[in-house]
Amino acid sequence: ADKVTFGTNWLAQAEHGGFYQAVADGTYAKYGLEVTIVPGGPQSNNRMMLAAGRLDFYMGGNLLQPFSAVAENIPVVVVAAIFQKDPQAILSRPGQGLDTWQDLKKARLFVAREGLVSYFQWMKGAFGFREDMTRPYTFNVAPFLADPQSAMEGYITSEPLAVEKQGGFRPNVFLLADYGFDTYSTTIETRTDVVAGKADLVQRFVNASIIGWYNYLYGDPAAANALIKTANPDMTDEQLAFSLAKMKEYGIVDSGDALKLGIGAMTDARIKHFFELAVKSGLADAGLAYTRSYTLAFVNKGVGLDLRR
Amino acid sequence: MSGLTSGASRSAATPLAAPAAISLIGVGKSYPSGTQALDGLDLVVRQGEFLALLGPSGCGKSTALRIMAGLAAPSSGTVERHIGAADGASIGFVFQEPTLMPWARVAANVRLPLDLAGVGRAEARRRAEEMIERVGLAGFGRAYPRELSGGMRMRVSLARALVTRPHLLLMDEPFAALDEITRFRLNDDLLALRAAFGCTIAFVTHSTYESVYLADRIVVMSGRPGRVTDEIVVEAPGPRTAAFRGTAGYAEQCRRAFAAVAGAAAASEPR
Amino acid sequence: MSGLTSGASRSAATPLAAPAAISLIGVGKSYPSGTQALDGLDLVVRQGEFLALLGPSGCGKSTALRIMAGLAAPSSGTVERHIGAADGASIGFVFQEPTLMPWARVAANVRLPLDLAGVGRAEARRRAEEMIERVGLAGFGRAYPRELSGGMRMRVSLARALVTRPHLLLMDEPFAALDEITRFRLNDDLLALRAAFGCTIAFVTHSTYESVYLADRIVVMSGRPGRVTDEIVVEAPGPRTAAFRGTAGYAEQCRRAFAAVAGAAAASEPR
Amino acid sequence: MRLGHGARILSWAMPVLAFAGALLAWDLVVRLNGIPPFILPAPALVAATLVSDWPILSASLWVTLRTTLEALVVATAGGVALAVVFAQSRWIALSFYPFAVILQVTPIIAIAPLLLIYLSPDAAVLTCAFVVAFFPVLSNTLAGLTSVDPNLRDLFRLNRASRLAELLRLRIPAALPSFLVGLRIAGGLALIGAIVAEIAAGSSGQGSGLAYRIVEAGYRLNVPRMFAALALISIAGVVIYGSLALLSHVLLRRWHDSTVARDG
Amino acid sequence: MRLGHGARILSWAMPVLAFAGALLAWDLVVRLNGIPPFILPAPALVAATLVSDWPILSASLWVTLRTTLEALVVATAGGVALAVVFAQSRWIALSFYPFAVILQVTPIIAIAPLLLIYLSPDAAVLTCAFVVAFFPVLSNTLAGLTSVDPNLRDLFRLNRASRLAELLRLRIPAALPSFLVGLRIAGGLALIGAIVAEIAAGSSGQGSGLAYRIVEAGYRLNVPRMFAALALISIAGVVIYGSLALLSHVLLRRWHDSTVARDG
Ligand SMILES: Nc1ncnc2c1ncn2[C@@H]1O[C@H](COP(=O)(O)OP(=O)(O)OP(=O)(O)O)[C@@H](O)[C@H]1O
Ligand SMILES: Nc1ncnc2c1ncn2[C@@H]1O[C@H](COP(=O)(O)OP(=O)(O)OP(=O)(O)O)[C@@H](O)[C@H]1O
Ligand SMILES: [Mg+2]
Ligand SMILES: [Mg+2]
Repeated sequence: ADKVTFGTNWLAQAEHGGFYQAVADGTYAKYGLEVTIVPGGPQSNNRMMLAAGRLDFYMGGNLLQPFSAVAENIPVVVVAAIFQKDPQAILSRPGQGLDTWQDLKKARLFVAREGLVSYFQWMKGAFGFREDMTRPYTFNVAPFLADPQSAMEGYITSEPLAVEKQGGFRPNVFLLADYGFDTYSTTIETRTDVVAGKADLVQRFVNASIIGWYNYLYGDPAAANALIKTANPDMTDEQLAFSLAKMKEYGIVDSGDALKLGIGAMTDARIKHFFELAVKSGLADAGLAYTRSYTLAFVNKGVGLDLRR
Repeated sequence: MSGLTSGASRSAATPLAAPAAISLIGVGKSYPSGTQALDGLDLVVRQGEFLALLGPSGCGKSTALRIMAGLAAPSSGTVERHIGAADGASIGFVFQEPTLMPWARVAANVRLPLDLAGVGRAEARRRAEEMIERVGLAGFGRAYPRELSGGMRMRVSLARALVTRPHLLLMDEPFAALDEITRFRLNDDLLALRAAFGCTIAFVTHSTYESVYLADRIVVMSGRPGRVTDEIVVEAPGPRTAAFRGTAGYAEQCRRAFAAVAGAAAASEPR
Repeated sequence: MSGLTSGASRSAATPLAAPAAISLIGVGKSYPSGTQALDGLDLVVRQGEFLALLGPSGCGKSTALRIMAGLAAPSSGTVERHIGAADGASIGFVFQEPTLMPWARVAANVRLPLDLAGVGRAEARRRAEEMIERVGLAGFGRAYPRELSGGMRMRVSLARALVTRPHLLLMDEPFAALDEITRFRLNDDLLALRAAFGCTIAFVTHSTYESVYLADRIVVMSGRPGRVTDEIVVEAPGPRTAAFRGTAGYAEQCRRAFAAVAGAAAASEPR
Repeated sequence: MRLGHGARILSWAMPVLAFAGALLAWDLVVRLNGIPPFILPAPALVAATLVSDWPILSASLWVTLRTTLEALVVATAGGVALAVVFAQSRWIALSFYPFAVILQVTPIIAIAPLLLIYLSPDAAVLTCAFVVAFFPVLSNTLAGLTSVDPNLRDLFRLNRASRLAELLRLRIPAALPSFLVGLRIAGGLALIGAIVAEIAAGSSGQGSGLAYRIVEAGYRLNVPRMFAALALISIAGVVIYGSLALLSHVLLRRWHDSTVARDG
Repeated sequence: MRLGHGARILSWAMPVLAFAGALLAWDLVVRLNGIPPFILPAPALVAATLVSDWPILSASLWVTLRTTLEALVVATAGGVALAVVFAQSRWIALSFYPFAVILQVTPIIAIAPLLLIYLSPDAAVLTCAFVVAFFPVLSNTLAGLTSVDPNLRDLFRLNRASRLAELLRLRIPAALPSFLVGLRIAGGLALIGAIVAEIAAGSSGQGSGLAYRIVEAGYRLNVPRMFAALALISIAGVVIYGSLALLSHVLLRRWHDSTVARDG
């Protein structure tokens, strides 16, 4: 079997479930792959490791970084997009006059540095949010809970549970995708030389991963969850269940184009639209050859559609 | 101090009858290292007296002086000090080493006790200047200690001790690093100062000549542990001037003092 | 050194005719602070000679000694040193301050030059022990410098300088902090050492008595800037023992030396 | 200082009292302001968590402590070695000290990714921790090495001491007090360095240290556990400092002014 | 040291040569290994970026420098004040030094959220930077304050100097050399502190500092700009250190062993 390393962008969690599923149920093995998942973390640098050739595949967060990669001549390309919607959301406390998207402009916003230089620029350009209202979010929810007049970023699949458990209230959740931030998320990236030289390997990895995701969403996720908990001992069953439920509820993985083309689907139109959004928000240059940031050669083949239940 | 107004010519009788300024009674001192520096030391410094401490190196003179000043506590015995705490900074102390503040110029070092006593700036500066000149360092007021020779440093230390015109002056070999000419001049200055202000002086010296020339009384110590082995009351017929050094009495008393020190040294030997 | 094998009784003539060990020719020295410490100093130390440097405090004796040792470079003039660099650590130097390593015990301080010269451990220990005893500090080998009195520290420094039995011995007021008894004993020790090993000695002292007792030749300096104002060749009829101190010649030469120093001091005054 | 029996008890009682007072103040602040445990847990809760989560926390503590000690050793050795090199000549110091300063001010988060590309995770962590902790050792040791009593230096020169002998017998002992101050600073910094390095360069997973616990607990809003981990770090810091202070005292006891007490 | 003309030129030439050599080595490593610019850009590229992005970078530099200087002032003042308090008595030092150690070892990322709750962002940033930088000042100053020549202390006691007078005229001048070593360490730490604090607690907006630039450039994979920002931090660190070293030299020039040169 071909040895393959896949770097994620966070600690093992349900949002990576399909990949673990493919490891756990032998899908990768069936496709002749021996996959090692390298979890990321708050300061992990798996993206650079991919560029440097230390990893074969990397799990990207959204499309902005691939655009940057083109701008910086980094030979990396997106080969599949597992999440049709970015789970990135803004959370606020209900009943504090922060109950609509427009209200959020009055709130103190806890945004991580990475968010500030990405989606927040879009919020700024498209809706008039201001940077001086932001505070750094260091993945600690306490400041948000302490300040009723604040809002914070979070993954829709994760933070709401923590807030509900600790703060004792169910937060308002504003999914950025619902307000126009239509990037793909949880992509599979690899280097151009891999695409050129080992197209077959890439295809096998993409296909097996897609199948893993179908099985994680619609089959029995227990084996994958067990693997996740081994990789991240602090992960709880409650959290795993919550995340899975939310992914289904919001159609994070299996919605839109994916319903027809299968999980992992990408379309030129969608990417073009997001690129124009990025240009308007100052996140990319209008002249950028953004089409070089992805390839549709490995997706939209309807792989695994039969597994949906 | 009242008994002492007649200048340099005074009989030795007065201070010997004067009340005690400091009494050490049965004082012992042992250091943490285990050395027994003093044991059963009885020593009285009378008011207005000029007392010399003689003794072999390491016999405990500095230790005794520090106890007198209250800088060290005795391990046993009692210390009585009858110097009015009322009259301000009245102890002048000359350490065996110059003990200057390396970051301060000579003038600032000498001025220190005045500054600490709250004397006005101009006044302090004037008095320090005068004292610096007195010890032969005119023109060195703006020098730093490390730019001075060993003897010059010691003179700065001396100037600092004298600048407050203290009532009690404790000096640990103040003149050891000086040439004889400077030494003689400072000896005379000290006598004049003492005559003018009637201060009480206890000082350590290794020169028997100096001790006889200056002191009313010489206490000879021997070491290991330090105790008093001899006491010489110096008889000076007239004023103590260079002429005194020429008298037969002076020579005779020097011989006596030397013999006493030699005896003390011999006593110290078989530790 | 060959001219010097007959022990303590030798005529003063031999060393005066001996070749120079160190010559300072027209040496000037000014410090960064601007002080002109020396100016046009001519001074020759002959091989096997015992030279005393006398002079008022601050006249540049220590500076001259440091230049002789090569520890300071003259600002002008030349220094010639004719001591074979071949024969190992052959300079012993006693600083005006004890200059001990505070972190090392007395024994280690004294042993230092031997250790640096690569002398074997046991041998070094033995010789240091012996020298410590020589300076009257038997039993203090394991003490730290700060547990010693001022005079004791100076004796450690002395022991350190002597322990290598150096061919050239430069000493800056080595006995100033010592009582007369110890001082006399060490004086005699020094004479004996010199007699036994024929070393060249230059030393600074403030005691004219001591200079006459010890030296073959006394150079008197005056200050600001430092220069040689007088030179006295000491005549000693017999061996230099306590008896020498009783002779009329001794007293007369002491007077002459004193007068020379007084003259130098007067010359230094109007800076 | 010779302490009487009473004074000796006091010397233990006072710190304990101060500590107890601090805990009490903390408790009161939490109680009176009604601060919820997810913002600032009360000390009793932290203590309880410390006990209940001990299996997890102790394992992490052990990981962090090992990194800390390794970092301290490496930082000390490196700092001293650099100081010795820099003390050799003004040229060397002038030429290469700037690089030491650059190393000191380089943000770990920025260089960690680079290190991770070229080093193993363990080596990267150690390098980061070293970068954080070495500078005070270097600075203080260098200051000590270059402030030697000039007369003693002359003495060594007169005795034709080799550079090595001068270093070993003169400069290093003279620098000891100053070095030890630097070491005491480095003790705490090594701990911080271990934590920062773990966050910036650490591989996550099984053998994760306290930093990981803190981030993870913070992420999951398990604030009591986060504070328990912080408490462990604090205790470790104080213990490390105390040990180094004791070492200092033992080494300098007999000859240095700061420790030799004067009676009076 | 009195330098001849040649030596004086050397004292400038050597550091410049060393620096040039380092740049060359960097360039060669990049060139020979064919390291792509998105991993490690060559120095020329970094310099070009520094020039081209100067408008953005200079604004950020200015923000970071302001925080750094504020942090340095606060850390120095705080460190010295604490040292003075601790020097007053053994009891105080024994009782409260542990808290200073705890403050030193507390990870900023852990306390920043707490600070953000109760402080304004500016105050939070300053607090974080202070926590990072104060300890070396405290440690070194305290060491200096407590290693005073015992005879000088006795002299002050004999002259019935008030505690204040003893502090101002004796302890503080005596502690100056040691304090200045601490200050030089704190200079770099204040810079690090400003950067860490900016990441952990800083408000954003137009006036964002170099830390933000680094994160941003990192996110955008604009590695040359990231290195340009790092270069600015390095230069700032060296300049700060140099200024503090110069200050040190000026203050101690005339009396301290480390700076008074011996001729010979
Ligand atoms: N700090 C100390 N710790 C331990 N022992 C000490 C200390 N100071 C002095 N001693 C010991 O106490 C004894 C007396 O010392 P002291 O300084 O009083 O002598 P001294 O008479 O002044 O000698 P000198 O004439 O040489 O100055 C000596 O044996 C010395 O070793
Ligand atoms: N490091 C220095 N910097 C500036 N001036 C100095 C320095 N050392 C000595 N001097 C000056 O040089 C002159 C001679 O000093 P030196 O130490 O040689 O005198 P000395 O004859 O040894 O005096 P003493 O008998 O007092 O020891 C003095 O005026 C002194 O102020
Ligand atoms: Mg003494
Ligand atoms: Mg001298």
